[in-house]
Amino acid sequence: MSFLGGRGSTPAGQVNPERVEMAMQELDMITDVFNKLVSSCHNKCVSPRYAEGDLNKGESVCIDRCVAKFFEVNKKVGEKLQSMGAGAAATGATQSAFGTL
Amino acid sequence: MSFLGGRGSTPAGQVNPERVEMAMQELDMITDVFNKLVSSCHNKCVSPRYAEGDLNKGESVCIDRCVAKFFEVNKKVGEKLQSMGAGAAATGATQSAFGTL
Amino acid sequence: MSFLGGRGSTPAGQVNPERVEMAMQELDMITDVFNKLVSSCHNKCVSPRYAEGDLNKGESVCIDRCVAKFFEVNKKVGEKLQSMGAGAAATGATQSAFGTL
Amino acid sequence: MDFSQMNAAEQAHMSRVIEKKQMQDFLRMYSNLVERCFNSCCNDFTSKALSSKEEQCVMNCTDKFLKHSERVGARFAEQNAESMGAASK
Amino acid sequence: MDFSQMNAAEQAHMSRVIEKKQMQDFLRMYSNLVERCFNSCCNDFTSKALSSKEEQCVMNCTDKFLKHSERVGARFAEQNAESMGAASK
Amino acid sequence: MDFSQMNAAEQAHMSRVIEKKQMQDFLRMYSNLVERCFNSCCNDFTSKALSSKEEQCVMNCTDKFLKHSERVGARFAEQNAESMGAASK
Repeated sequence: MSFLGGRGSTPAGQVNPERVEMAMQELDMITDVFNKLVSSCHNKCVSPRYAEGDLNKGESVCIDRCVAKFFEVNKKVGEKLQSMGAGAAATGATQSAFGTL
Repeated sequence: MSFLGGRGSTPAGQVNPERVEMAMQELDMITDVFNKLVSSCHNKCVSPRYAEGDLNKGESVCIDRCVAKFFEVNKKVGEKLQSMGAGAAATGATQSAFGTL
Repeated sequence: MSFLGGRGSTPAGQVNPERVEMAMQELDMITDVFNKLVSSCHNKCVSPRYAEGDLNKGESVCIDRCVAKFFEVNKKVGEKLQSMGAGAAATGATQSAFGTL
Repeated sequence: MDFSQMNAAEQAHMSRVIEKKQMQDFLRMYSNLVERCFNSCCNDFTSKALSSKEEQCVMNCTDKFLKHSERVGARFAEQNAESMGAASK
Repeated sequence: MDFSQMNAAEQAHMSRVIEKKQMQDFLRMYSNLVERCFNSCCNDFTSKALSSKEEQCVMNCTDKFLKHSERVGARFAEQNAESMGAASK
Repeated sequence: MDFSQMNAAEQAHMSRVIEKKQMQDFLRMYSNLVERCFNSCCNDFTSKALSSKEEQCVMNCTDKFLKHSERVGARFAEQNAESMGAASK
């Protein structure tokens, strides 16, 4: 999932703001993906009746498979986006509203 | 959609942080609206069966009309809000939690 | 809802960035909760047919009870989280992705 | 929220920050409202123009949402005041 | 959006900011796409491997969503241009 | 995530930033949990008090969500480790 690389190095003792910002962007992205994963697998695997507080066997197995499948989908979508050189379609708003800059 | 105006000018060569921030706010808002538009029209027009990767004729026509209608709704809601001098109701949390400041 | 306390004081005339940031975090959280409250009670109490622009009696009563119940749920969940010393489970992404730091 | 521990400079700073935040909250509420009313009221895409029935629905939806928001805000403030009263006992 | 009132330094600053924002928007779109296609295409959790049917669905979903996004973007730009034309009259 | 390219000052800075982010993530998770459990458990508004049945549902919902989150976090970490192993080959 790490496709944001670093660029060059900085003298020890100083903070390179660009590098820190990149790490922050990656951190935000991982958090975003994790939250979507939690929510999606909860919807797929956990019954909303809440008769008990523990995950039962069926739910637990479902969650494990759900996470694995989500990662596979993440990979397939990433490959597809790369093969299409996408980004263009995605950033439509910014592009269409700021095309003149 | 542009109702955030500028204020005055700055000597060339310097960045007016207030002006840049306003442009950023407008940019964030446009992105937010665009994302909601994409999502709403996808839900209204695109079948989630995904039997093929292309938009069919019916979906394409639906999308065009959907975008036009969304803009009309955006305009109507904006006019209504202005006529009501709204903002009060909207920022309820901030107002009620920080009424003392 | 205020469980983010202050820390010490600052000489008058200066801004303590840490304290301001904490206040901002609390403000963001209150806004987030308020927005979820508005949305949840709208879904529970307001009919999406929109035959008229006023809240009818039934909707108004429902909203009042809905807000009260939401606060009770907020309190129960908060107590439960504290009793479990939670936070661990919650910040799963950050923990698992950055466990090495 | 209790700003009494803040000094004057901090309170002034918070006022500016809150003002900016209210603008952002308003814009966010606006786009949420458009999304909500569009989704509830527009289901016919045989035409690109808003029908008079759809337009009426959007007006009522906006009206009702603002009244709802205001009512929730009032109850929210009361509950918040109660919680703080309870907490300071 | 009108940047003509900005000076050169401000325009340069905005360019950098917009570039960064486009990266963020792209990442956000990516995770939304994964979520959407996963939710639409994966409903069988008797196995942890993606079936060929699910995989095909995910590919089509991605493809179609990008085409949808592009079409919406084109219409959005047209409508924006129209609104601005109307506003400056 | 690989911080080994960072110098000591940068790593210290990241630690502080991550700590702050964990607080924000926790607060966000808290409000999501309230919303989710409220929506699943509360459907009767003939009274403003939480019934004992609703309260039990909220407790179980919270409990289960945290266990779910923890389990997903564990699998997520394994998958992440695998992806990184694969990437560095």
